This record gives sequence, structure tokens and C-alpha cells, in this order.
Amino acid sequence: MISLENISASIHQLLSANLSQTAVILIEMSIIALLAITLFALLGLILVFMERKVSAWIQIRLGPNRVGPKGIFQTTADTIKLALKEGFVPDGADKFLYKLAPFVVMIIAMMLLAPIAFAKNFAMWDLNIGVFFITAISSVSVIGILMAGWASNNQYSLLGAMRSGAQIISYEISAGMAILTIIVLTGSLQISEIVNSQSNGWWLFKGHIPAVIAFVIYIIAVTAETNRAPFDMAEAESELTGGFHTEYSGMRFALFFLAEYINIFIVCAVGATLFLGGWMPFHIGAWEGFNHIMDFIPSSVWFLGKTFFLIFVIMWFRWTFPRLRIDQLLNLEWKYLLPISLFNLLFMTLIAIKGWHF
Amino acid sequence: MFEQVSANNNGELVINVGPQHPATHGVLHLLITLHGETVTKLEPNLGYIHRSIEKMCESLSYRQFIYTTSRMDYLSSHINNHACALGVEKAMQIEIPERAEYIRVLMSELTRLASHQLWWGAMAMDLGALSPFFYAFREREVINDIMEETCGARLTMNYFVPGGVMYDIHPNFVKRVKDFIVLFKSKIAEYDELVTGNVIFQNRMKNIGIISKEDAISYGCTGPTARGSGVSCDVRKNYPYSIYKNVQFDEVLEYGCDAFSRYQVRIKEMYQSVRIIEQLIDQIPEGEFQAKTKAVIKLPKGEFYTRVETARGELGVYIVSEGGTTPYRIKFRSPGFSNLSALEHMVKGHKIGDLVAIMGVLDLVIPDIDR
Amino acid sequence: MENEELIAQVQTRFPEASIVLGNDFPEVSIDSKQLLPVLQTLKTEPSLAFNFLFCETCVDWKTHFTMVYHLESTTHRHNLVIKANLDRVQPEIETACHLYRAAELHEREIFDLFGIIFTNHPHLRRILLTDDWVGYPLRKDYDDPINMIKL
Amino acid sequence: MITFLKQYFTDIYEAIVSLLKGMKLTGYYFTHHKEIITQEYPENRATLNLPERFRGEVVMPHDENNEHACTGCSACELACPNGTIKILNKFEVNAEGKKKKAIDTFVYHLELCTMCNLCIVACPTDAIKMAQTFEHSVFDRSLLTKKLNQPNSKLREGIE
Repeated sequence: MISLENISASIHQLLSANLSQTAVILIEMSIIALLAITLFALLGLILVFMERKVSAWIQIRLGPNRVGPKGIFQTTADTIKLALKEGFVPDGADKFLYKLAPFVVMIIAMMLLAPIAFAKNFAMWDLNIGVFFITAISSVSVIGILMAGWASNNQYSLLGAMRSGAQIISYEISAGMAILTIIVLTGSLQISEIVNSQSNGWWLFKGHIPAVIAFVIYIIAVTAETNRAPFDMAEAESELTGGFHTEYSGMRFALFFLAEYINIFIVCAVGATLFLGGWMPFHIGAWEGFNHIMDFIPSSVWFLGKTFFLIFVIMWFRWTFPRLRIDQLLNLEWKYLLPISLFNLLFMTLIAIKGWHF
Repeated sequence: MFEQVSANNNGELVINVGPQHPATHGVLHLLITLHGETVTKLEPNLGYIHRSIEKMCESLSYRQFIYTTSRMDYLSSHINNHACALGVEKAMQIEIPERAEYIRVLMSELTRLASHQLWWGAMAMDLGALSPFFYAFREREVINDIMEETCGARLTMNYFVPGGVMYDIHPNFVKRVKDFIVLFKSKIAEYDELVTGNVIFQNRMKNIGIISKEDAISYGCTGPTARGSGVSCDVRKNYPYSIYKNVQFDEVLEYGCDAFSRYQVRIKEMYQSVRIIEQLIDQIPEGEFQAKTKAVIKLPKGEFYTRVETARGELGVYIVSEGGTTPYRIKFRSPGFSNLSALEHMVKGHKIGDLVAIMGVLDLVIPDIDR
Repeated sequence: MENEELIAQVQTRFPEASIVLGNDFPEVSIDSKQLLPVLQTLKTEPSLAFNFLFCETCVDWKTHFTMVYHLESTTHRHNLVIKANLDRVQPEIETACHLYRAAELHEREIFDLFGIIFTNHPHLRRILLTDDWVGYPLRKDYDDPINMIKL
Repeated sequence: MITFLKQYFTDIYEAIVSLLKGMKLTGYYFTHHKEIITQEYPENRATLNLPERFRGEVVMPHDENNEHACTGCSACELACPNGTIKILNKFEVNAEGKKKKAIDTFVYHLELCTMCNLCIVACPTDAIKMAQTFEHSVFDRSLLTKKLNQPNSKLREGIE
């Protein structure tokens, strides 16, 4: 059976049979870099298109339908437009930081891709602290946003960046708590082990109510962490016109835009890995026939299906809810999400110690 | 005009909101001072779309000047035209046929509905919910189609002329309006589900933009803005014009004084408008749709003040006539202008996000303010 | 209160004012220097209680200006129009914006378009036109050969 | 403490219910594509049906003999609030050798027109009417200044 695992393994065999170990590593690294960049561009195109179609259908519109069949090349056309536009640097801006900021945001989004298991035994770097790596690195992205806001020499940008700082730092906590709730069950931070621990059922179902609560909190917290509506305080286009990227144009803006979508992909991938079993197929108890059919679907399809479902949920939020105010946003975190997730973690620990989970 | 200031001596941030800003719905310019996220000072700077309609009207005849008023508050253009036509008719002392009165009131109420729907969508958009805008437009489009069929235009109709209306209603009019009411009643529940009942929306709207009854009167607020503070100011009730004294409807009053009260006034007003339309739509009497008037209208010497209730509040048309064919002076007392003056009072001490919410609920139409 | 009764009551309070019943509202003509005391009385007197200034404007009669204040009482539902003539060379009148906050923007607009000076106004600046605009467009003798289209 | 906790959880419950209600509605529209109301404009040109009263531009209908009904009385020119119409008259000698006023050029400035319909109402002979066209965009502004009477057109018999 052709699977991503087999393909990568056979490439590795082919290379190591003919070349020295250093050359193999170098070539493999460049292949991975190429793949990562391609994935990046593809994800950007697909997610932006998906967002536009989802929003259109929710808003009883047709959505993009002019460029290509059913408008599928719309985002490609947009990218070309953005690439051709003048990259404008406002007068009085801190030019170095201004130009650096989109790359910081972008590189952090790229680094986050590393530990994600896209399919069975198919990850760039299955390091033993995978989840911790993601939480640690993703909090750095606020620096890029603060950089952009400060360097733009624009009050709107500054306000947006400050809001973003307050928001990301506070929501990081409950996102971390929600992740910790599952880590308590798995006992490992390694992504592959987390996935393997769910071979007999996803944590969302095995972990009783605390897992469901953790899942809801995780979705809310990461929506806030990625600056998505209803928590898009950093952009808040009706209040701050564009927030931290008000002054950005052309390709620099496109990088911010792309990074936002990559971040959504990553947090949804992590959510799918932790709660929905990553690339594990959906099994129901002793239904052998059903389970066998489910096994037949490739693991990468399972992973992407779960991830895109979560992405859709986050998009669904965006096109339904009004935006929160900044103080209400912090209220929600500190008065509701944080205490609930702390108690939730306590319960989950109890469950894990007593072995009440399935 | 304003020098480039980023921060004043108190460490407060000075921000230009507008003239190009998504929340101002046009070319309104607000100079706000922020202490952190809190607005401490707000100063409106108007005139970006000032066309001096009052001066223009001084050289237009009494038939011609009505069309300019469609361009003031373009969302209640019928009602603006109504005010002018009423003013001219009052001065000429002519009676207009009953059929014309019915058509006028029906059209005015449909306009009010359309205007409130657009406000609802735009306000939700200001708060960051983008989908309600399209749901609101779906219903509004039906009204626009009805208008287009009868009046020949969708926004700036110029349908009311001194002495009646320009043409008779279209044969389909009655049926389509009835269909619309059925549709509207089935869809209005969505408004509550999606926005009014939403916990985020309620938290955003409650206890912001507070203006007491006394302040609302002192600032000259009218329309839903004042009625949200419990000020009875519906011209249709207090000084009934046209056939409003014969129809049953309630003046919507809320006593919360905050943005949410104003929101509720507008939502409830939609039901009242539907009620008025339902009463009148089957009762349109047969007869002429226009009274006979002279080709050239001359008004007697004197001063005439007409007030009507637009979707935003009270519109006053003050005509000073010297007995000629053109007005000597015309003053339009537009509702938005006075409502805007209360904005600073409402916004002070609230967050910048509240500024957007309060402005959304004020329902400012900038050409109405600038004229 | 009916108009006749209102006129009688206002007349007794301000004997020097001339009151006529206009087309819509009773019109009271007063001396421009008397404006503030008159408005103060009209607003505070409980039987009159004119608390709502719904329109404030000016008319250029070529020889003089006339300031027109439309007042309403939201409790008694009666209306009154106050008129005050101003000198055309140096038009000056006391501001009403300390009694009626609505007057603040209206007076700025009148200053902008007619050039009437409202003394004690907190910030009397142009509001609709640009700050460097020359002339007052709603005056009858205003002429702008570029922007005005004569039919 | 108990009442506080009760309030706390009721608040959360009510908030979640209200949010789910909204999501149900948007989810309904997401899955029901028949509710889509937008149209694909240039493609639906053939089926686009404008009401007969729609005010697109002023036109002067001519019959098959190239005759119109405009006597050149300038009522429309006077009725127009913004100088959109300009009528240039000439004097024609008719069959009986009498001089008669007739229009030379009926100039219509589409770029100034606000479609207020006052000229149509003012016309005593119904010589002009509103057309239902609405695609007026051109690259040259001078193309918007139109001459409404066709070349060599005449006044229809019997119209004074």
C-alpha cells in the first residue's frame, strides 16, 4: 500500500544506499525544506480560499467564482496581486524592525510545523518534547506582532499590538492548561506517543467530561491566540482599521496573512492530535467490519480531515459572532477559562491516577 | 488642519478616526484622545461631504428643491421628500387626495423599515459580526425592488411632489408589500437569534453610551436615540401629520438610557412600522393620486416650519418665503446633526471598542449631518 | 397650553417683546441683548418649561440678520419661536449653548455659514467648511465665481 | 457562595446556549445553498428584468418615419434642477410658407442628470421618456453629452 510512511522510508533507503550519511542528511533536509515551503504556500492558498467560500455560504453569497473553475484560482490571483504591489514603508517607521516583523511571524509559523505528525510515522522531527516545543515557540509570535505594531509608527498599529500582547499572553495559559489535561493522560510530550496512546479510542471520548471541557477551552483559547474573530482584537478592522498590520502592504502584508492561516492550521493540527487521535482512524468498539473500512482510509486523510474540521469550526465562529471588547476578552480568560481549566486539570489528574479513563 | 500629534503632555494618545475609517460609515472625522484604551475626549470634525444644499435650494423652484433632500439622509429619502412636500403644501394651503396620503405613509414606513434593516446590519458589522449585514440586505432588497417598481429608483426616489405623488402605485404594489410582510415576519426571528440574544452582543451593548433623559433633551437628540432614554419625541405621535393620526401604533420608549435600549427601540419600531403598513395596505382608497397644482408654484410670504419623523429622528424643514418661486432661505434641521453632538457625552470614559458600538447604534448618516 | 394662552403668558413676562402668531408657532421678537435672560426664563419657569431647542438658525435679510430659535417643551408640548435681529456689520449674540447643549454645534454651523459671532461659545470655529475658507456662503451677498453654478 | 456558583454556571450555560443558537443559524445557511441570493451579473444580462418605471436615462422616442413629438417648448429645460437639458431651437419654413419653431438639437448631459424625472413630468407632449438602460460607463466624458433628436428627424404631425 502506498502511504507517506512508505514513500519517505524508500527515499531514505535509496539515498543511504548510494551516498554517505552526511550527504543523505543534507539532501533530506533540503527536500524537507522544499516540502515545508510548498506546504506553506499550498496551505495558505487552500485556507484562504476555504475561508472565502465558508464566509460566502454562511452569508448567503456565492463567493469567489470568476478566476478558474468555481473560482479556485482566486487566491492565486490574489497572491500575484499582492506580490506585484508596492511594499510601502511609512515615513518615520523603524525601517529595520518594520521589514523584519513579517519574517519573524512567518519563521515562527514555519518552525511550528516541525513536530506535527501528518501521517503515520511521517513527521519532520518527532522530538520527545513535541507539544512543549509548540507551546513554547508559538508564544514567541507575539514578538513579531509587537514589532510590527511598534515599528509602523501608527497609533492604530500600536494599540493593536498592545492588545495582541495582552491577549496572547493570557490565552496561552488556558491553552497550555487544556494541553496539560491530555498530557496527564498520555504521560508523554512526544507527538507520536500521544497519537499511539489513542489507538483504542480518542481522548475526547476516553477522557470523560474533563476532556470535553478541555477541548472546548482549547478551541476557545487557540481562537484567541491566533487573533481570530471573535477575538481579533489585534486587527479589529472596525475599531483599529487593521490593527498591527494597518501600514503593511504588498508581500509583507501577505506574509502576515499567510502566517495567520498557518497558525490556525497548526493549532488545529495540535488539537486534532491531542483530542481527536491525530492520524488514528475512527474506531467503534467491536465493530470489526466498520473498523476495517476505517483502517483502509489513509492516515494522512484522517489527520487532514480532522484538522480541517477544526479549522472549519474556527471559521464558523468568525462568521457568526460579534467581537468582544478588550476588557471582556480578559475577563473571559481570567474569570472563566482559567479557573475552569485549573479545576478541570485537577479532575483529570484524579481520573488519571485512579485509572478511571478507558 | 490638525497638526501631527501622536501623544499630548498627559501621555494620552491622539487618534484621528476617519475621514476614512470602517466604522464611521462615510466621511466623518473624529479626533479622539485616548488614555490607554479609554476615550477621554472626542471632537467631531465635519464637512467632508458638505454640498451646501441649503444654498442650492435658494436657487431652485419649489418643485425642484425636493430632489436635493433625497441626498441628505439617503436612507430615508421618502421621508425627507415628505417633509418638503408637506411644507410646500401647507404654505400653498392645498388639500391633497386621500389616496396620495395613504401612498405617502406606506412609502414612508417602508423606507423606515429599509433604513432600520440597513442600520441593523451595519451596526452588527461594526461589532465584528459580518454575516447579519447580508441577512439584513436580503430583506431590504425586497423593499428596494418594491420601491423600484413603483417609484423608478431604489435609493433617491423623488417620488413625492407638491400635491401628491408623482405616479400612481404600480398594480403589483399591494400584493408585493403583503408578500414582503409575510417574509419579514418569518425572518425577524433570526435577528433575535443571531444578534439580540447573543451574549457577546449584549455584553458589548449594555451599560455603554449612557445619556440621561435631561441630557438627551438638552443635546437635542431625537428619534430612537432619545426614545432609548425615555424621551417621548415621536413627531408622528406628538404632532401627527398626514394620516398618522388615523393609524394605530405605539411610540416605542425604552428607559435603559444605554446603547442596548436604543437598539431595542429600533428593533421594536420595525414591528410598529409593519403594523402601520398592515393597517393601511388594504385600505388604500380609490381616487386621484395628485392634486391639481399650478405649473409654477409660488408660496405666500411667510415662514413655514414642517417636522416629520425620519428613521433617525426629527427632520425639520424651515422655509422662509418672500412670495417668489424660489425659497428665500431654507434650513434643514437634520436629526443626525443633533444626535452627533451628544456623541462625546456618550463616549467619554468608555473604551475605543465602545465608541464603535455607540456610533453604530446612533445610526449616523454623514450626508445628513453635513448636508 | 394653547397658543393664545401661551402668547398671553409670554407677553406678561416680557412686556417689551412683540409677539405674533406665525404660520406654525407663536413668534416672539426680542432684542438680541435680551436673549439669554429670556431663554433662561423660558427654560426654568415650570409653566413654560421650554427645555428642547430643536432648531436654531439664521436668516439674512440683506439689511440685517435674524436669529431664529425654535423651542419646544417636552412636558407641555408647546412650541415657541424666538427671533432676534442682529446688526449686519457686526453680528454678535450671546451663545445659548450653556442652556441648551444642542446649540453648540448649531451655533458653530451658523458661525461657519453666516459669520455670526456667538460670545462665550466654548470653541467657535468653522465646522463644515475648511478653516481657511474666505467668506460666509449663506449670506446673500456671497459670491463664488468658481464653485457656484448659476442656472 | 452557593448562589455565586449557581449564578456563575447559569451564566456560562446561558451564554453557550445563545452562542449555539447563532451558530445553528449560520450553519443552516452554510448547508442550504438554495438560500443564496446573490446573482452573477454580467451573465444574467439576458434575463435581467428591470421594471418599466426604472429611471435610467432620458431618451426621445422616434417612430418609423423618424418623427418625434418634441415641439421645443423648453418646459423640460426649465424643470430641470441642474441644467442637464439644453434645447437649441431653429426656425423652419413649413409647406404654407410660414415660419415655425422646431428643435435643432436636444442636448442631454447624462453626466449631470440625477434621474429625478421632473423633465418627463413637465413635458406637455410626452416627447421624452425614461429608458431602462443603466450601463452608462464610458471612458470619455464627452460621450455622455448626448443629442437626443435623431438627424433629419421631424416633429410629428398634429402636435402643437
